[in-house]
Amino acid sequence: MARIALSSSLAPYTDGVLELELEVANVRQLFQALGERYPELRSHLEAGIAVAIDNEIYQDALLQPIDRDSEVILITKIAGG
Amino acid sequence: MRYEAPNTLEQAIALLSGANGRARVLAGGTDLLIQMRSGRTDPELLVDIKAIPELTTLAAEVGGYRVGAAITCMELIENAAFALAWPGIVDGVKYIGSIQVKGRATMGGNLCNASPAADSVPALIAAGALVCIAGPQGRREVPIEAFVAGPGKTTLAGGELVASFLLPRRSPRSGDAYLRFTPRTEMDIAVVGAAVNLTLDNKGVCSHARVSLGAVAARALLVPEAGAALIGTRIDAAALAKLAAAASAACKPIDDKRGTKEFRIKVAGVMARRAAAIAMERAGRHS
Amino acid sequence: MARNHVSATVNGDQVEFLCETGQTLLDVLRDELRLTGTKEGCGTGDCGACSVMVDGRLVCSCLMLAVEAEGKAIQTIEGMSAGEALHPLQRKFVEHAALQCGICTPGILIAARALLARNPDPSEAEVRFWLAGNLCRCTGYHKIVDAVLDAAREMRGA
Amino acid sequence: MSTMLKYQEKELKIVGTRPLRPDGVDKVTGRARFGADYNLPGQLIGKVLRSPHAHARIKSIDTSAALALPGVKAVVTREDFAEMPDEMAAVGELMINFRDVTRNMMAREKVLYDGHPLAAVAAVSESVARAALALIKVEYEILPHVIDVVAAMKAGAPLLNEKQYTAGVKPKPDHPSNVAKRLEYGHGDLAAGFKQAEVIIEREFNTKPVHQGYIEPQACLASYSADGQAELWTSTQGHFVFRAQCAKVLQMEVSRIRVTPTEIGGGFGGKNNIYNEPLAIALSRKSNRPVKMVTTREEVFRGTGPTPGANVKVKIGCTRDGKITAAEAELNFQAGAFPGSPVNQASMCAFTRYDLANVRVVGHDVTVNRPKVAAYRAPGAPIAVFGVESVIDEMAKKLGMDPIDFRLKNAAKEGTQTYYGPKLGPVGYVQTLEAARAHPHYRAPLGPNQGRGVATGFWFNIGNETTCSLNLQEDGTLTLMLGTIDVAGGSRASMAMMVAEELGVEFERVRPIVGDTSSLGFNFLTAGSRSTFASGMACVIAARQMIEKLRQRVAKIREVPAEAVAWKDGRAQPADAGVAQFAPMTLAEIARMGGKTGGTIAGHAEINAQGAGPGFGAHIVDVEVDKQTGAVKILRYTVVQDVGKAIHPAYVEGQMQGGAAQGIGWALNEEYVYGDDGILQNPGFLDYRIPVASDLPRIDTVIVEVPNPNHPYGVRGCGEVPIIPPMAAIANAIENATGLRLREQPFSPPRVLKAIDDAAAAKG
Repeated sequence: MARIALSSSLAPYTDGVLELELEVANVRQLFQALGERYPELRSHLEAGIAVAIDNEIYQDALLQPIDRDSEVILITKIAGG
Repeated sequence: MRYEAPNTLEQAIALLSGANGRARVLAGGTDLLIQMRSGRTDPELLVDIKAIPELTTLAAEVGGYRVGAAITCMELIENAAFALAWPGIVDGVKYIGSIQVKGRATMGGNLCNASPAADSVPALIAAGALVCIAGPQGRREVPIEAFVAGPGKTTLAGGELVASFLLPRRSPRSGDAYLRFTPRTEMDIAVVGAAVNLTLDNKGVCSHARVSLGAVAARALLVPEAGAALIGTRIDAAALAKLAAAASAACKPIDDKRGTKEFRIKVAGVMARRAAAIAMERAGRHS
Repeated sequence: MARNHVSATVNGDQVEFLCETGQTLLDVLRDELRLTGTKEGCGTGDCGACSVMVDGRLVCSCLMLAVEAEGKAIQTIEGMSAGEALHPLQRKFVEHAALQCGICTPGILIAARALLARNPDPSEAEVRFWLAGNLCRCTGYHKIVDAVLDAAREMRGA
Repeated sequence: MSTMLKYQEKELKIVGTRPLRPDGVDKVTGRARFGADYNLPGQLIGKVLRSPHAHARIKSIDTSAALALPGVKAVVTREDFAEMPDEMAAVGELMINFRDVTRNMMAREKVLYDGHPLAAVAAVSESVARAALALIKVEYEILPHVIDVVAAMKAGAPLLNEKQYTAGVKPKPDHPSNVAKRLEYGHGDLAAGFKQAEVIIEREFNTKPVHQGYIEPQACLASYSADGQAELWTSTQGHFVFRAQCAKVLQMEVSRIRVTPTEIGGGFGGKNNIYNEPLAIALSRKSNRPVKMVTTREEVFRGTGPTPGANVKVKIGCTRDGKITAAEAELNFQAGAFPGSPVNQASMCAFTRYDLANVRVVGHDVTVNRPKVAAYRAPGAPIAVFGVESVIDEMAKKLGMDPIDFRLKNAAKEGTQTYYGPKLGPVGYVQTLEAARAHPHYRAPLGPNQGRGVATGFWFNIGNETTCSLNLQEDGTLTLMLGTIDVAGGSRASMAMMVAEELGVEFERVRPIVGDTSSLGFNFLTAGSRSTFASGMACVIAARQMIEKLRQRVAKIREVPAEAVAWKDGRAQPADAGVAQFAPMTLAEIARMGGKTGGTIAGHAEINAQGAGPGFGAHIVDVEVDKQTGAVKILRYTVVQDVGKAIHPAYVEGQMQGGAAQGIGWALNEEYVYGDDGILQNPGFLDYRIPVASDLPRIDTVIVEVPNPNHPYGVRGCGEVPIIPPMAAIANAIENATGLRLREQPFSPPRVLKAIDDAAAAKG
């Protein structure tokens, strides 16, 4: 079960839940599981969220594997100028 | 839109009067072209005066100088004798736009654009210059401080144009200076401009002084009280303080995107005082 | 709309063109004579990207009518190198990385050459005040000034 | 697959040196072609009609007289563009609401800012096009407007979009608001943190909108042919993103538009967005002729996207010995006519330079009657950091601590838990601060009315999608087709340097160019300081793929096992004495035989680069304040920055100097000035004052290199960090010189003089 943490900017879409554990093997499964549990989060997930897996940031990396004991943090995507 | 480049004053005057107000004089063009591009003016005829010899001549006359209205700023700056006689006027000319703009811009154009912040006008006022005008009714001369009517308006009648400036003879121990305040060191429009022209007697006492301010009213101002503050003094700190106060008191500025009223009033005094110090130092060196 | 006939020389070549009275020299250089090295950054004489030489005088070509070029000798960036041999300023600008995007570079090179023609040994302040009419947003001017001073040294054999 | 190539320390021959960039000669001879330098036979000139009002409903647009004018070939208005749903769509690797994009490009119900496009014409000449604009009759119903961000947030402020409810707020508000979104970041217990604090400072700051100020106005040339194919030449920071957005608003298939990027005359984020491009394509489609559209400088100021003006509140608490116990900020950012200010990035990097247990940052994205903001070099960060680094400077002074020591005591390091999500990897903030403290500038003596200021900056840097192709030519030289736009003019050289290093050949044998959208797969914008990191990684992958193919080919030619062939010093040679020996082969020899031994050899990369390493910067600035006029003069400036690895040091220095110069302009004189009528008063380079050469001193640079482990050469993005510290550093220097703390940007002479006079009056 990977430990999932959400940045506080996503709290409004998860009724304030910011930490949970999920049985997921990659980022895509993570988004599906979160989308089912928190429908309001769904529109933000696929294109608007970056994922930090054991402190390495992955943007748009749906197939990136998530290990059993990984620590995963969801953050909003970063763009630049 | 037609373009004509006459090589005599008479032809130019005929062209201007025959266009019933729909013609504009083209000298350097560095203000006129910007106004045409932004649609603020849409002339039917441009009369280019640069081919008229009288307008591009700089000559000593009656001990003073007659400066053609269509001489470019760079030509004036590069004229060593003129810069020695009137360093303050050259200060003002040096502030106009960039080197590139000064390669085309003229004192005649700077004056006729009638911007309250024109950089060459305050020093000409302090110098006591006369504007020599030619038109259908012949020639006339006007003290420069009376030439501009208000922002964008001159006192030229139909068909008239500015032919030259007449500068009086310089008595010994005279010096003039012009300073302006702008946020940037170059490429700016004066938020405040101050010109001082003064003469010292052989004991170092100020015998003659004229002070003019730019960008603090609807047109460049001659400020008699400021000049009076210097006359009869050795231009010490007290005299300079009185000068600064008189300068600030004369301001009738507006708030605009370049500065606030309070700022212009305060800085006018500072610029006038600093310009007076430079003019005095130059007068001391000018035997 | 009657058009004016103008003949002039550009970079040593005789040219003739027709132009509307309102057309600027910059418009004609770029749109009629296809010399696109001179750039428009503002159209109001505030940025210097359109700098050219007219009869040896440094000017903004956006603030001069094309019709005023009659009989004049005009020099643009395209005429600054002689065949393959770059002008020392052009070489030094590349060597010193004195340009990034390059839109302001033609105007600055023309202005810098005009400076060195009248003052072969300028101080840093003299370079900076002479080039104040040429805006650059990428470099912060540091390497531009270094390149001009270095070219000046080479040109006067210092 | 997401890609991350690890850093390996090795002896370098080319990376780190200063070769001459391959595109330099074209730029110094005037041959380089920018947006406005492209022409096609039979082209028309396109011009845009823009709103003269800040806020008005469009009741009618009558273009009949314009269309009837001889020489006018086409006119477009809102009718010519499809309505787009009000939802976020992922297009070109960005989250965008195309309801807003299509309205910003051409107004529909309302005009929302002075300069908002509402029609465009294509005619045989510019003068005819201008005359046609004057014949378009528009009926407006003028509405009250609002521009100041605080005023726009108040209840009862004029609403730009009656259907906009603040997102990110639970429960959903019951009335519409100009606040498009609220967001919040943070961790720890803020109240407890402030209770622990012995010193608390709370301040408010305001900044004005500023523009990127690129010297080349936007320009494009479009040619749509009756078979539904379109070609577009445009000055852009991302031709693939422009293609994706144009295809979306014009409802065309992506592959039917081919975008060729021209040389770009500066962008800084301002050329991430489409403006005239779809209008030019639509006009070309209607007229069946190419259409060229070049914006004027006035249009650039009125119609493109400057930064937000903002209101920033910062509150920090610390112990007597300088340990920060709590930090809080509220960032209220103007978004302009449509939502989308960079308040998100600003919130994420406001405090990220410090290791803080208790943090909260709240951000509001607020629509106002101003052009929709666009990115500007580390978007939003300089504004947030102006507030935070000013309060930190005030705090250090109150404790009597050296400003750099105070920052070192709280500095973020490897393992620091950020308040927006992950822990930081290896970063160089401490090394950067120590390099600044050790610099002679930091201890140089100061004269009267002079002061020194310090401030620091952090930026994430990003990776994103990148593709490139490396082809071996018959004579053994190489062409490198890049997909990322070379905005600052140094990335083509840097890419070629990394390829040359990998292949062991001279730099001059690799010819880099930027390909058009039909030559490569999708590439993201050049933004987020990503190109040298992401495109560099792609080039290294392509080079290593080529080396692999070269080894296989030589093994076949020399009839030895592949394991026997090693690639060293630009040649295939026996791996060591223990393998089958063979005569080495150079690139040229292999290339000559390529055709006969299976075909030419190329290396490719199609990646989504991960592992971008954050950059840190520390700036030192000396100012002199003229107390009689309020003028602030920059005397000396030093930029210290961790760039991971400087591939080409001269171009890295150029980024540091250029970013600092833009920051200085932002601090001292740059601002959008609006009248009470909502009309922009200074749309030009005369009254919008960017620094000129004589305004600035030399800008000295110190490059710190703490390698980014997720890049083969350790590269961190370096383009955006340098613009972040200057505003705060100059405010701190002015305080050091005069004792006056300025919290309203810009620090223009009228503002500084008023502060001096008010302080003197207060002393009585």
